[in-house]
Amino acid sequence: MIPISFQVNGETVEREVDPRTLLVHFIRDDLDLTGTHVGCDTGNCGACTILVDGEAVKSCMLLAVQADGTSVETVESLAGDGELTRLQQAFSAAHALQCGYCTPGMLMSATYLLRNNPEATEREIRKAIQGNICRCTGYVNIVKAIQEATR
Amino acid sequence: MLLREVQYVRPGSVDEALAALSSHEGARALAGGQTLINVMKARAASPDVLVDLGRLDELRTVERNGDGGLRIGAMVTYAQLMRDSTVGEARPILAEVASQIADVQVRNRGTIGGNICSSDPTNHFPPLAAAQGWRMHVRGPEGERELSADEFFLGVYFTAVGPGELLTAITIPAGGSDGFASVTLGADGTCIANAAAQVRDGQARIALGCVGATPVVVSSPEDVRTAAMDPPSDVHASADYRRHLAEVCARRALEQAA
Amino acid sequence: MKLEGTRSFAAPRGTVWEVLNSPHQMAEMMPGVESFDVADDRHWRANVKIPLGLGGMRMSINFEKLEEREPEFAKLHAKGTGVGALMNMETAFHLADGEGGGTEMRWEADVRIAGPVGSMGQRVLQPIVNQQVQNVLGALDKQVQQAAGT
Amino acid sequence: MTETTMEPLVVEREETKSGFVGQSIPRKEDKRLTQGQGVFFDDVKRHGMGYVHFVRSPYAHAKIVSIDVSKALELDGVYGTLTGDEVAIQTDPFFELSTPPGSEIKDYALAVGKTRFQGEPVAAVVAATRELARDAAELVEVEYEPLDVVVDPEAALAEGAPILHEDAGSNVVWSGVFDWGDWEAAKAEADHVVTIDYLHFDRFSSTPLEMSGCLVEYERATGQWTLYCNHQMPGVGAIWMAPAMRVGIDKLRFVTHDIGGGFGNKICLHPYYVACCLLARKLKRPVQWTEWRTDQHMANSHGNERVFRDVEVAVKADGTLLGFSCRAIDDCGAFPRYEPLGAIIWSQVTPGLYRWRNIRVDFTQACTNKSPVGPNRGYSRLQHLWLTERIIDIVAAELELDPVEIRKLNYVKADEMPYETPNGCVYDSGDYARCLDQALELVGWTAMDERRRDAESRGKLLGVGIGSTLDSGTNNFGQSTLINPELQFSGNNEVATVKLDIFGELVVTLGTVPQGQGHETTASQVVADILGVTPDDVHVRPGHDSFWNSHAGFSGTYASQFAVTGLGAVQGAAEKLAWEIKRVAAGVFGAEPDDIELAEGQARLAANPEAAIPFMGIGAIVNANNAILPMDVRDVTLNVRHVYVPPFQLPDKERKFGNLTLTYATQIHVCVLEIDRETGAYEIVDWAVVDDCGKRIHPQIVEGQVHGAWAHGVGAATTETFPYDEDGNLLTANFYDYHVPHALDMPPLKTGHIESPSPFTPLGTKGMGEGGGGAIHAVCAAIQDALRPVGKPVVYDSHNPYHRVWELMTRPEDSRKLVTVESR
Repeated sequence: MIPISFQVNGETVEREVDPRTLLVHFIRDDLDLTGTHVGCDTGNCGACTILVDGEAVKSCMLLAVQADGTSVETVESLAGDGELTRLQQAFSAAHALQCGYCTPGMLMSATYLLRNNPEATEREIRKAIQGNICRCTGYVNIVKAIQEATR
Repeated sequence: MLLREVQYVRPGSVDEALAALSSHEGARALAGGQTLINVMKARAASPDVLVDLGRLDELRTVERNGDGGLRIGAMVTYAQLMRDSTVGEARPILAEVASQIADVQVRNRGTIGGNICSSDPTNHFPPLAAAQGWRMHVRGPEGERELSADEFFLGVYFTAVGPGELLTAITIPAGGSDGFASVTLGADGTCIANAAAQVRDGQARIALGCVGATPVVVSSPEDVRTAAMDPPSDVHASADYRRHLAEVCARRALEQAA
Repeated sequence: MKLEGTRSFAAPRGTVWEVLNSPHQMAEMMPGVESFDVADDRHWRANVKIPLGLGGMRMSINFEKLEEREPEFAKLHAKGTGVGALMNMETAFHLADGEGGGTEMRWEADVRIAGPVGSMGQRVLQPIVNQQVQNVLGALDKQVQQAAGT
Repeated sequence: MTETTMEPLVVEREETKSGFVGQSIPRKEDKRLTQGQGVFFDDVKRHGMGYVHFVRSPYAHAKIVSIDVSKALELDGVYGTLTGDEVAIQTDPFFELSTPPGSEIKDYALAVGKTRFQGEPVAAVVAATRELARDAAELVEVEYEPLDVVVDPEAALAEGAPILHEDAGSNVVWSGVFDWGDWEAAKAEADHVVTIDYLHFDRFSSTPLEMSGCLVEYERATGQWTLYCNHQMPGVGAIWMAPAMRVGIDKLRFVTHDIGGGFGNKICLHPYYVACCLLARKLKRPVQWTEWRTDQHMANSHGNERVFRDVEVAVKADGTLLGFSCRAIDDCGAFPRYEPLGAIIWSQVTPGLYRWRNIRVDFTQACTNKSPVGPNRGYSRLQHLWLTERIIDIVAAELELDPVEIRKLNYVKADEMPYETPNGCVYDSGDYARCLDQALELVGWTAMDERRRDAESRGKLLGVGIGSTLDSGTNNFGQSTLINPELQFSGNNEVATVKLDIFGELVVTLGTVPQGQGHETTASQVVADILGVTPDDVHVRPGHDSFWNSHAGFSGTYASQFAVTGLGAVQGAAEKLAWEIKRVAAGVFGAEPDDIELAEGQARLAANPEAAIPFMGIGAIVNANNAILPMDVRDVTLNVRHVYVPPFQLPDKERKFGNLTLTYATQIHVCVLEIDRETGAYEIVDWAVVDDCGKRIHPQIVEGQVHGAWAHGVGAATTETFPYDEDGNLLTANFYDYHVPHALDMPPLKTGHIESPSPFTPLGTKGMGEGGGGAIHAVCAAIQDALRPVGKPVVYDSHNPYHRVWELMTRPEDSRKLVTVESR
C-alpha cells in the first residue's frame, strides 16, 4: 500500500492505495464518487473522463497512485454549488442525454474543450468528444448542446 | 480491467529511474500509460515493478538542435507536440500526425517515447521515425546509446531498449519536407495502413506501417509492391488489401511531402 | 495459424535429433523459460515469460511427445495456459541428410490461441508468434553448433 | 460541410393545443444524470459484499474434463466458488420456448459438462475485491477436451456437423415454412423473375455502454433474493429464473434505477443472475457482479445473424412486385434463450412497406459455437426489412428501374390504411411515399447529379441509398404460439399506478423499466394534462422495483411500445384518479362529479371556480379526515392502478396468420456517401431521415430515438461486427476492433417528420425507437449505387467495411454471379 494525497473537487484526500488500483475504481469505490463511469476495458469509451490538473484524461488508464499530488475534478464538481452549469443546462435543454451513462465523461470532455476553446466550431466540438462513445444519441444533440454552451 | 499485483516507484530523476529499472528484472518504465496500462488490464503482460516517469520533467522538453534539427524528450505528450511552437516551425508534420492519434484524453497523456517504445505496428510514429531518420537516445547503466529506427524497432512490442535501459529522447535531423497518410478504422482511428514520407535533397524516403512487425522503408511508391512486407490479415483488412493500401498511402504521403 | 519452414544445419542428423529431443536443451531454446520440469521422457512442463517490450506474457506450457521415428521425424503437442488464454500447438519436424554431412530440417506448426488474448486478433498475435518461432530457430542453431562442437 | 439540421424542416399538421403532451419539456431524469447522481447498479454497495468473477471458457466447444477450485480457495480474501456441477444439482435447466428439437436443449447458469461458446462461464469465484476475484479466477484449473467447432449456421445444418446439444440430436432449433398468398402463381404471372443466391445479415449488437450486472442479497429468514440490477425485462427474467431455481416468483425481487442503455441486450441475463443468486445463498453474503466489456462482447447477447438463400422475386414489366420466396437460415449462437421467437417476430413486417401479396419463407434456426443471441434493437425485423430493401434495390438495378419510382409504385398507399398484410398483420396508418418525398427533399435529391460530378472530380464515387423501414410496436405475444402451439402466451399488457398522497403529491409508478427513454418525463406529461397540474407536480418513481411497482406479465421496456402500452396504462390510471378526485370534491360540495373540473392543482366547480379544493386538501380528506366524506365516496383510495390491454386476438396457428403488432411507425432514410476510388474507404457525407410515429408526446425524445437508431444502423453497416475465426474465437472482443462510431464518424443529420396518428391506440401514439435498421439498408443501397460505374457489383452483406467495398469494386463479377434475371 502506498500513501497518496491529492485534491478531489477541491477537497484534500489522503489514503493508502494498492498500486494496482485504477484511478477510476478508487474514485468510484473508495471515494464513492460514482458519477465517473466505466464503459469498456480498453480506454476507448471515455465514460471515465475526469480532469487531472486541468487536463482531460481517462481515469481507467491511470493508476490511483499516479494521482498523488494532483488536483482532480470529476462530474460531481460541475454543479458544486447546486446550480447546473451552462453546459449541464444545455445538455438537458438540447436533449443531449438519454440513458445518461456517457454523460459525465461527455460533460468533462466538453468542459475541458470550453475552458480552452470557448468558441469552438462544430468540427472542433466533434474532435473534442471523439474519445467519448455514446450509444443513444448519435451525438446529434450532444454536439448541439455544446454549440449552445459556446454561445 | 483489474490489474495483477504490481509494485510502483516514482523516481525524481533519470538516474533514479535507471537505478529502479536495473534493480528488478521485471521492471518496466511507465510513460503515459495509454498502452501499457491497457495491456496490464488485459493481463496480457504483467510487469512486476512500474517505474513511473511522470515526474521526470527533464524528459518533457523540446529543443532546437544546433544543426536545425529537433531534440524531443521521450515524455513529451502528443498534446504538447500539437501546441509546441518549436515543433510547429521545425516539423509541423509531428503536430499533424499527433493530432490524429486516438482522442483528446489519450493525447493528453500519451507520449512520443511511449508510442515508439510500444512498437505496435499500427502506431503512427514508427513510420515517421524511419522516414525522417530519427535517432533514439537510450540510456542505461553503461551510458547512452544512439540508435537508428532500423536498430531500434525489433518486432511487435519489441525494441532495442533492453532491461535496465530507458529511452530518454529522440533527435530528428533538420528535414526536408514531410508527408503522412493513413487509412483508419473510423475517422482518426486505429491505422489499417499508414505511411510517412520525407523528401530531402530530391531523395524520397518512405516508411510503411501496419505491413510488418517493424516499419518497411522504400524509396518510391513503385517499390512498395516488391518490398519485403509481411502484412497481417485480420478482421479489418486482408494481407493483400493492406499491400494495396500501403502503396496508396505511400503515394499520398509522398505527394504531401513533395 | 499454420507456420512452416525449412532450415539447414552444418551438423549431422544425429546431433540435431539429439538436441531436438532433449527436454533440457529444448528448455534452453525457448524464450523466457523460468522453470522447467521433466515428468518422463514424453512429458515435460515449462513456465515461461515470453519477453515483450511491455512486460512478459506468462504462460505455463505442457509438452507431450506424440510420435517419434528416430532420427527423422517427431511430433510434439504443447498446451499453454495463462493470461486468460490457451495456446495449443502441434509441431512436427522432419530431418534429412543434407549436403556435406549437414542436416535439412523441414518443420511445420499449427498454433491456436483461444481466449480473450486470442480475441485480440491476429494483427498482434501472428507477428508475435512469428517472432518467437524465429527466436526458437535461432537458439536451435546455437545449440546444434554447440552440440556439434563438443 | 453541410450544417447539421436539428429541427425538422417540414412540419406537417402543426397542432396548437394547450397542455403538456406534445411539448418537449425538460426531462425529469436530466437533473440527476447531468450531475453524476444517477444510480446505476454498480453504484450500489452493501456491507460485506463479495465480488463475482466468472471463469470463462477460452474454447468455443470443449468437454469439461475437470474443474479444480482448490488453489483459488486458498487465496486470502476469497469467499467461495460455484461450478457447473453445483448448478446442475441445485437448479433445473431454463425452460425452452421451442418445440423439438430446440425444446430438448438444456441451458444452465454455468456450463455443465461441456462448453459451447468462447466466454461461456464455467465457474464463478467470489472475493473481497474485484482484483482478488480475478486473481482467484486465474487459479481455477479447468481441464478441457476440445471438440470440433462449427461457426457457420449452414455448416451447422450440414450432415456430419459437430452437434452442440446432444440432447437435441441436431443443431436445428426450430424450422417452419411460412406461405402466404400463392407464390407459384405469382412466379408464373411475372414478367421477370430475379434470383439472388445469397444474402447475409451480419452479427453485431448495440453494446450498451453500461455493462450488465447485479448486486444480489439473500435473506435467509424468508428465502428471498433482492437483485439490484439492470435487467430491462425483469418480469420475464423472473419467469425464467424462478422455476429453474425451484422457488416461487415472489422470492425474486428486482430493483432497477438508472440503466445505462439496454437495446434488448439486457433481457437474457438470467444465467448470470441465477449464478449470483446461488452464490449469495451459498456464501451468506451479498455478491456483486459487473460484466467487463470483453465479457459483454463474447458472452452477453448478440443480434441475430441471418443468411438468405435462393431468393426469388416475381416482378411485372412495369416494376410491380408480386411476391418473393426464400430460405432463411438464422444463427442463434450456442443457446436459444429468447429464441426461437426471432423465427416468428420478423413476420410482423412480412411484406416490408410493399404491396406484394405472395410471400413464401422457409425458415430454419440453427445453433453454432458462438455467443447466444438475444433481442437487439430492431430484433428480427431489421434482418427481414433489410432483405426486402435489398430485394428492391437489386431488382431496381437489374431491371434498370429507378429506386425511388419502384418504391413509390409498390409502397402501401396512405389511402389503403389500415392495411392488412398477406399474413394478417394490420398496418395502422402512415404515408410512406410522403415520408420518402420529404427525405429526398431534405437531402437535395434534385441536385444529386451535380454532386456526383463534383465527387468524381475529387476521385470519389458518390452514391445515394434509400432505407425504408417499419418499426412494429406492441407485440401480440400470441405470435409465440405460431412457433410452439403449446405455449400459453397471447396479447400484451402494461401497468401504471397513480396516487394522490396525503400532502397532495402525485406519485406515479410504472411497470416499465426505462433505460434512457425518458419515461418519467412523458408519463408526467400525460398525467399533468389529465389532472390539471404541471409535470413538475408529478413524481414518477425512477426505475423499477418489482416489490413497489405494480407490474404485469409482459411488463418491461422493449419492442417499441411504451408510448402505447406504458402511456396507455398511465392515461388509464390518471383518468381513474381524476374521477376519484372529482367524486371526493363533489361529495364535499354536494355536487355531481361531472360538475368538477381539475385545474391548477385544484378540484373546483366548473361553474364557480372560486369553490375549489387544492389536491393537498383532497389527499388529506381521503387519507386523514375521511369522516367528513359522504358514505358513497368512501371507497375512494386515491391510489389507482390501471392495466392497459391492447385489443388483440389469437392468431391462426395453422395459417400463421393474425395481427401480431398493434402499431407500425415509419422511418425513411436517405444516405449519401462517397467512396474513395483508390482504397474503397468511404465517408458518409449527408443524411436525411423522416419519421412518422403517430402522435408525438415529447418530440425531442422521439427525435432522440431516431438519432440513436440511425447511429446503431450506421455502426452495424460500417464498422461494428462480431466475426469469429474457424476455431470460434471472437475477433472483435473490445472497442478497439469493434469500432463504435464516434462524433467524427457521424455525418450531420437532417430530420423531418409527419404525424399519422394510430387509430388503434389510446393517445394516437405508435411505439417507436428501434427504427427497423433503416440506416443499414440505406448504407447498403448507397454503396451499391456508388459502385454502379465500376462493374455494378451486388451488395450482398449488411456489413460493408472498407475491405469488402474494395472487393466489390475490384472484383464485381464475384458478386454479380449471385444474381440472375429470367425475363419472359
